[in-house]
Amino acid sequence: MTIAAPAEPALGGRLGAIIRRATELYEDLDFKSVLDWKAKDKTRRAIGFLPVYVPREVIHAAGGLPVGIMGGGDMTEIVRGDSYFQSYICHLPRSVIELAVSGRLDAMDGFLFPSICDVIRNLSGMFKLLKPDKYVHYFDLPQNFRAGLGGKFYAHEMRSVAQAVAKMTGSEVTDDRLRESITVYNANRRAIAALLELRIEKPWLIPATEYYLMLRAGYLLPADEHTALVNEYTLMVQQSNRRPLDNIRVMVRGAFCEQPPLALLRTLERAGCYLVDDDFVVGSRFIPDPIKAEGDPWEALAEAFMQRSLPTASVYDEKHQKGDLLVRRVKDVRADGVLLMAPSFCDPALLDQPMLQSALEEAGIPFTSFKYSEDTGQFQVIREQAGTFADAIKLWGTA
Amino acid sequence: MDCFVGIDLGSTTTKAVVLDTAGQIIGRGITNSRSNYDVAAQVAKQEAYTSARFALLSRELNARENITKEDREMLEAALLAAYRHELFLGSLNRLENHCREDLENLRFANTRRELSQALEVILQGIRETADSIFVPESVARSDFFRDIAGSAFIEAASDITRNGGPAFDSMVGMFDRNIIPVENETETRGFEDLLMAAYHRLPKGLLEKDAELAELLKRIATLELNELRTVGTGYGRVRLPFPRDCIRSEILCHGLGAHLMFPATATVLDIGGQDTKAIQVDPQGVVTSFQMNDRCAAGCGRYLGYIADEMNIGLHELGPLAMASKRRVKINSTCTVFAGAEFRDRLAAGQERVDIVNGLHRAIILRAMSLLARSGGITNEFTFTGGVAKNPAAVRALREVAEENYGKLILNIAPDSIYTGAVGAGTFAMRDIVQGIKPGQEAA
Amino acid sequence: MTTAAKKDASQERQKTMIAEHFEKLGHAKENKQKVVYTFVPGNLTELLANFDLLPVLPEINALQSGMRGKTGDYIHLAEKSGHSEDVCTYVKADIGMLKSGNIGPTGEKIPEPDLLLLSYTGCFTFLKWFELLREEYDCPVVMLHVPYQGDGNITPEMRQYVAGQIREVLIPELEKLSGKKFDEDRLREDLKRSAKAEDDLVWVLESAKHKPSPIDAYFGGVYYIGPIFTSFRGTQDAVEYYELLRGEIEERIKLGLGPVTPDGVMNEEKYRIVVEGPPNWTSFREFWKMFYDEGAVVVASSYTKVGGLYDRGFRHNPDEPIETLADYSMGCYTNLNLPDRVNLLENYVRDYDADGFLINSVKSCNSFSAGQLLILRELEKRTGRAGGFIESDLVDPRYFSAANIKNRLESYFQMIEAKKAKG
Amino acid sequence: MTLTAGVDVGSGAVKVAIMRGGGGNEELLATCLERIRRRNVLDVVDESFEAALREAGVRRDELDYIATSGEGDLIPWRTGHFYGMTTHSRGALFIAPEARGAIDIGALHTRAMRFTNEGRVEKYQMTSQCASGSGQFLENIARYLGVSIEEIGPLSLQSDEPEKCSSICAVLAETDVINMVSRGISTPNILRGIHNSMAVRIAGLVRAIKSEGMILMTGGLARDAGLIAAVQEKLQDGKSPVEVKGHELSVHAGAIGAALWGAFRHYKLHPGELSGGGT
Ligand SMILES: Nc1ncnc2c1ncn2[C@@H]1O[C@H](COP(=O)(O)OP(=O)(O)O)[C@@H](O)[C@H]1O
Ligand SMILES: Nc1ncnc2c1ncn2[C@@H]1O[C@H](COP(=O)(O)OP(=O)(O)O)[C@@H](O)[C@H]1O
Ligand code: SF4
Ligand code: SF4
Ligand code: SF4
Repeated sequence: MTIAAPAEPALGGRLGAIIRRATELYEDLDFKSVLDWKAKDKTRRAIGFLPVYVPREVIHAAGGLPVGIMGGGDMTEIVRGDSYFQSYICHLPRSVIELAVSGRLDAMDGFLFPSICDVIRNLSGMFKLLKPDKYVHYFDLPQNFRAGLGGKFYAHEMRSVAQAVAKMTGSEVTDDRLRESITVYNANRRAIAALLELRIEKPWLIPATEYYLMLRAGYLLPADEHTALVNEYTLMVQQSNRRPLDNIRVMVRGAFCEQPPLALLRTLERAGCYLVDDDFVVGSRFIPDPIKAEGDPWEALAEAFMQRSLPTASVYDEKHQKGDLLVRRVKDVRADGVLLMAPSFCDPALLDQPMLQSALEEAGIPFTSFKYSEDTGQFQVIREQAGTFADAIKLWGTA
Repeated sequence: MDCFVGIDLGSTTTKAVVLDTAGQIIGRGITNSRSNYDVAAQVAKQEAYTSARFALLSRELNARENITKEDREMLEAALLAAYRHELFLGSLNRLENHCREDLENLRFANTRRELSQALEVILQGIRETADSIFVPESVARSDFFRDIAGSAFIEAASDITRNGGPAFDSMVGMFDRNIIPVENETETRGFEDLLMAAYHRLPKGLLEKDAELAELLKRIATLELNELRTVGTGYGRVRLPFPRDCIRSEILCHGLGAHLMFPATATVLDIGGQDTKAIQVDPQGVVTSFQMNDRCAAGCGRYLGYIADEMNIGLHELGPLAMASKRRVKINSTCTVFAGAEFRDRLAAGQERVDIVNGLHRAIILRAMSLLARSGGITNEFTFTGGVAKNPAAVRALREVAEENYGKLILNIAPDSIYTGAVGAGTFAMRDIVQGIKPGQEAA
Repeated sequence: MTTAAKKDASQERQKTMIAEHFEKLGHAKENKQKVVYTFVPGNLTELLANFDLLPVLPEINALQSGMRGKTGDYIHLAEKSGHSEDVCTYVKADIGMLKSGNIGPTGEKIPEPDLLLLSYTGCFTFLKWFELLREEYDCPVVMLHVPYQGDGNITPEMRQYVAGQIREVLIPELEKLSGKKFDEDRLREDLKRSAKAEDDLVWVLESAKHKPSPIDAYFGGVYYIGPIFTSFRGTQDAVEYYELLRGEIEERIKLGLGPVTPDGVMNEEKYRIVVEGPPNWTSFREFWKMFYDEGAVVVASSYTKVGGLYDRGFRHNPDEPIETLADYSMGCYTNLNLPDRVNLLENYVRDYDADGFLINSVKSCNSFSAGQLLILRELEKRTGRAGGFIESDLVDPRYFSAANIKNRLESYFQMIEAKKAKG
Repeated sequence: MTLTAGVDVGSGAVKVAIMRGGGGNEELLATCLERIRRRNVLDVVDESFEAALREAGVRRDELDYIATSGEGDLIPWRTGHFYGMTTHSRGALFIAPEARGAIDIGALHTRAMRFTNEGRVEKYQMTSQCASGSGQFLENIARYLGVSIEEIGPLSLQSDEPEKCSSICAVLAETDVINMVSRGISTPNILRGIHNSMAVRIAGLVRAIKSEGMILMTGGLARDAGLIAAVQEKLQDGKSPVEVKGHELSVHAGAIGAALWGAFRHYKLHPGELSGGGT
């Protein structure tokens, strides 16, 4: 009964303006904001990247704008995309192809496909065939985490991207420039961390949709602009008169790639759940803490990825700790339970689930799981499921 | 006169056409498919013959000079309405009989009196509805007895319950049970009887316009139509009571039918009740590739049927309603069964009826687009067939989406588009005879 | 249909080899032999042999379970224990098999692993697969990250990275596990034998250029690739098997014979096709029959290259023992990017003078399937020959709809006919 | 002594239950079921609510808590809302105290849940975006066969040779059924065939939640003895030690559960009343 949610009353004032701005960015699948940014200077180049993570610092240092391509959400009509993918493949790549063949990705001068799964990997090859005149690169992240092996390989991958982007923009990536970029993104990390911190403390101040929109804005705006936006938002919501509801606190896992539609987030909240932590747009805070801005910046980025990034299903869990990390995180954010939600047909997320489930079971943490896709339109089942989950915790308590 | 018949036994409706020896359509008949395919085929064929005879009648009337064009048209329309009225009342009588028989059942011992009184009131209501529907100037909500009688039935029953009568369910259940046998019987009166009965329904004033009308009608009614061959196709084709060589695959028939109607056709989209087909044909009308939905009936014509049911309006009214919308709501799920629920949800969310309905039409077209894309895209000229092609809002959405994605196109829609498969089948029948292909040589 | 009764000598030989291997596995624990689980694409058989470790390939177990009709139940078991309907059925078949006692194809129990060697070529699901097995077995996992040929080549950095992992991570781990020192000379010897067998395999696969083709390079092909793709590479057994096989095929060419099918030698070669994608195992015979009944021979396939693209020139090179292992693991078909897959298939269509190409898209495997519709379109465009598309699954019997596939195949063959008629 | 009402608004019907008491000592005063059949839902809710009050001999203003369930959160005069699986579990436990699981098959959805002896939901599973094998589906089939829904169960039980029904889609299955009819398959065999194919999916849900012991069928289809028999059989096949039962009151489980949780919340919000009320 999804949409039965009456549209939230439009907010006035500065807060309303910020949310409207973020919403516009989110809904702009023609990437007009990127075109506007490029129009200001002929040398500007935009590099689109797919989920989950690329070191945006490197693109930034070369004077490029890293732009997250997160699929078409529930706003794209799939006309030709279905002719590229069989019915048993997740939804994200078909909307990305739809955007590509309809010219809506023309704002991008290049594309990076991080190693996350076979679908995105093969999508990189499809782009090579469909966009022969654009820079298309499969960005291989290491699964070996020794500095001398994976670290070296990764540094080389990053350098190759830096060179390619520099060739387009004409500005070389020097170590100094890269360190500067790291600093810029560290400020962004702090802004997002502060927002997340506030959300954990007072989730009623930050509806899931707004939090989500803030993160997504970071995939379109230049980093410092985004940092300012987030900081202002964080300030404004604290001054709002939003009051807590009798909701439970839940954590979401599994939604790191294909993104849920906004209406789904709204449905979860309406069903009585505050989302106090999630892995939506997780690449935007994949390395939560600031990265070292001194010394060899390439090594610093590599070290951060290999040792301090958030766990996802597409990175090898060398230390066999994903269960422990999950349980610890639940405790840290004081979640009453976990929603394991995964995109339909997503091998990494769905194959991860049994392992996460047994960790939660062992720790006595309630959880429930369901599948979605970016264009899910029927939320009745999800609402019932999340609602029942919330009821159980509300009626019987856990803490 | 000699003729050929093509029958398309669809999952929702059964269509029949009568072709003359030149391959021109002279009659069309449609009925809803049902559990008994033989009956469905028979009814459709009967209707097609009826319409053929009406066409002949019209031809003859046209040739007359003793009557003005205006009067002639009025006469024709009134006669047709009266004929349909007769058919309807025939079915209604049968429905009544079945209901009464049903009420004899022991389990109604306690409620029989109440229900039987209610039935009286309901039938009266339906008769009145019929009186208002079967006049020349009225636009029928549906062609089918089930639909017309059903919605009048439900309306009357819910009034009765509201006024303290028997439970709504018990009455509707009676309809559900007894409509089936009614649909599986055919009218017992022949064309001539029906036509004459219709004749006697006409107002005196109208009859006086043409003194020899009765005689003309007799002649038309008894004219011999010599059926040389019938070919069947469609979903239910394997169950058709025909020899194997008189059956062709529905894909071939749709391709050929579309090609005959529009010889420059390259891509055909057919949206029927439970299936959607995307077909590519070459300049000779031969199918080169196709895609069909399987396993899931989401986004087919039945979906619109459920929505119309949900809104308690006729299928015919759905398209025009959507056309009134300037905005549309984006709808992603097109599961037929959920359609009603989704509709209610969105209404509850405060979205406008017309906008939702508009969105639903768009959703159907988008689903069809994936099939089209998989079959090889859309190439000019593009022909849209099947029952849904009758729906103006679906056509509008199709035109928009197709042009947005494949550029400017010629979009063909024939008034006869629902008969495309039947025309293809009829043409195969004609070719078999005319080109001397002996039965069995060209299997389906 | 005369030669049906007698099995070819090579086939008998292969059967014996497999039986012996499982026999060894069956007694591994009592013989104190250590067992390593690893995957087919990019496998390091010669390296494992260097430490006298016994390899187990879970994919092979899954496919053999599929052929024996066991996977329906296995998959059911896995789904019951929380696995999604949507994911790779090889994984689920393996997990189900584990939960049902891990009985191998010869009826012997497959020993538990002493090490999971996660050599990671061309598929992300491998990663999850061994993470899942790690939950079940208390044993170490070693990851060999094999970078993908995203840009269509193997760069020196990629080579260094993989060779570095073999030297600095794998070899020490394997030494620790086996208690044996790495013996480079022995490795060179084994690699020499690998290369020898590879020569013969290539000759066999390329024999399909003859008309009529003496082999079926897909259905028959999966038997021919068996030894070299699995635990036998580098052994004398493998060398001899391929000599034997080559001899038999030379004989068939001389006699102008077509491929051997389960129903005997195929008589008339009506259609020559190239196939992309793995076959279905649960109805393997039935599937094959749909081809040979219509006179269709597969002259080249990509599936027979998942364990190495030898026909494009790669040979294990004893002079660079570690680097050659690295190159091998990066060079398998599954590690090629999409444009290179298209190129390869296009060349196959031309080199083998095929009438068309067919894609068997399997629901399980994103690694193969994602992008296949574009491959189809590109190939149609480039070659102008008839393209076909069918859908099934590797080992999930629920997704093999015989009527549907047969229907599509028949119309596909008719399409070839029509294209041929047009000239 | 508290008086509470539960209103379960489904997609096919509205169910109302009026209850007295709480804290383990509850009494069901009245139930009412009204099918929606294209009418305005809120009208149907009003109608059935009034009818239930009349039957219970209770005035609206005497109620301490009006709890809704299902799609009932649209009702403006509710006190609180509980979700379907919460209420069906509680209702099932009330109806059959030995039950530890419930299968609820409504007009559009099917769900299975497992709960404790206090009615606390432990695990649950629902079918997703597809309405195959739901009540609506069976209703359509019945319509095609010309039998009333009440007759489905008894007819299905008479089957001697169930027909295999392959279609998973509720709409396409209608066509399958037409085919079966014209092939001369008897109505009981068609119905049992459909029951069997539904039962496979239902059994899948039950296995997924690992329910054991006695399971109560709730929702509208719990009246369908043929379906119950089919599910029972399928679960036996799977060697799960379960027993499936239906009950007179099953269709009201959601409403009853809602009323009970309403009482529970009422005492939580107004502690002391329970002892003061004197049972
Ligand atoms: N007059 C009409 N206006 C709008 N839609 C119509 C009309 N007549 C039929 N339809 C649509 O066509 C569908 C039936 O199409 P049809 O081609 O007869 O199906 P089939 O061939 O599967 O029996 C119906 O479900 C309905 O949605
Ligand atoms: N005696 C019966 N036998 C079989 N099905 C029945 C019977 N009575 C009601 N039903 C079915 O139950 C469904 C309604 O169940 P219900 O639990 O009220 O659903 P919902 O909560 O979704 O409205 C209807 O679809 C109807 O087909
Ligand atoms: S949703 Fe999952 S399978 Fe699909 S592209 Fe993303 S990670 Fe890959
Ligand atoms: S996804 Fe494909 S390559 Fe990967 S394990 Fe499964 S079947 Fe093998
Ligand atoms: S019930 Fe709905 S979603 Fe399911 S198969 Fe049928 S139309 Fe499709």
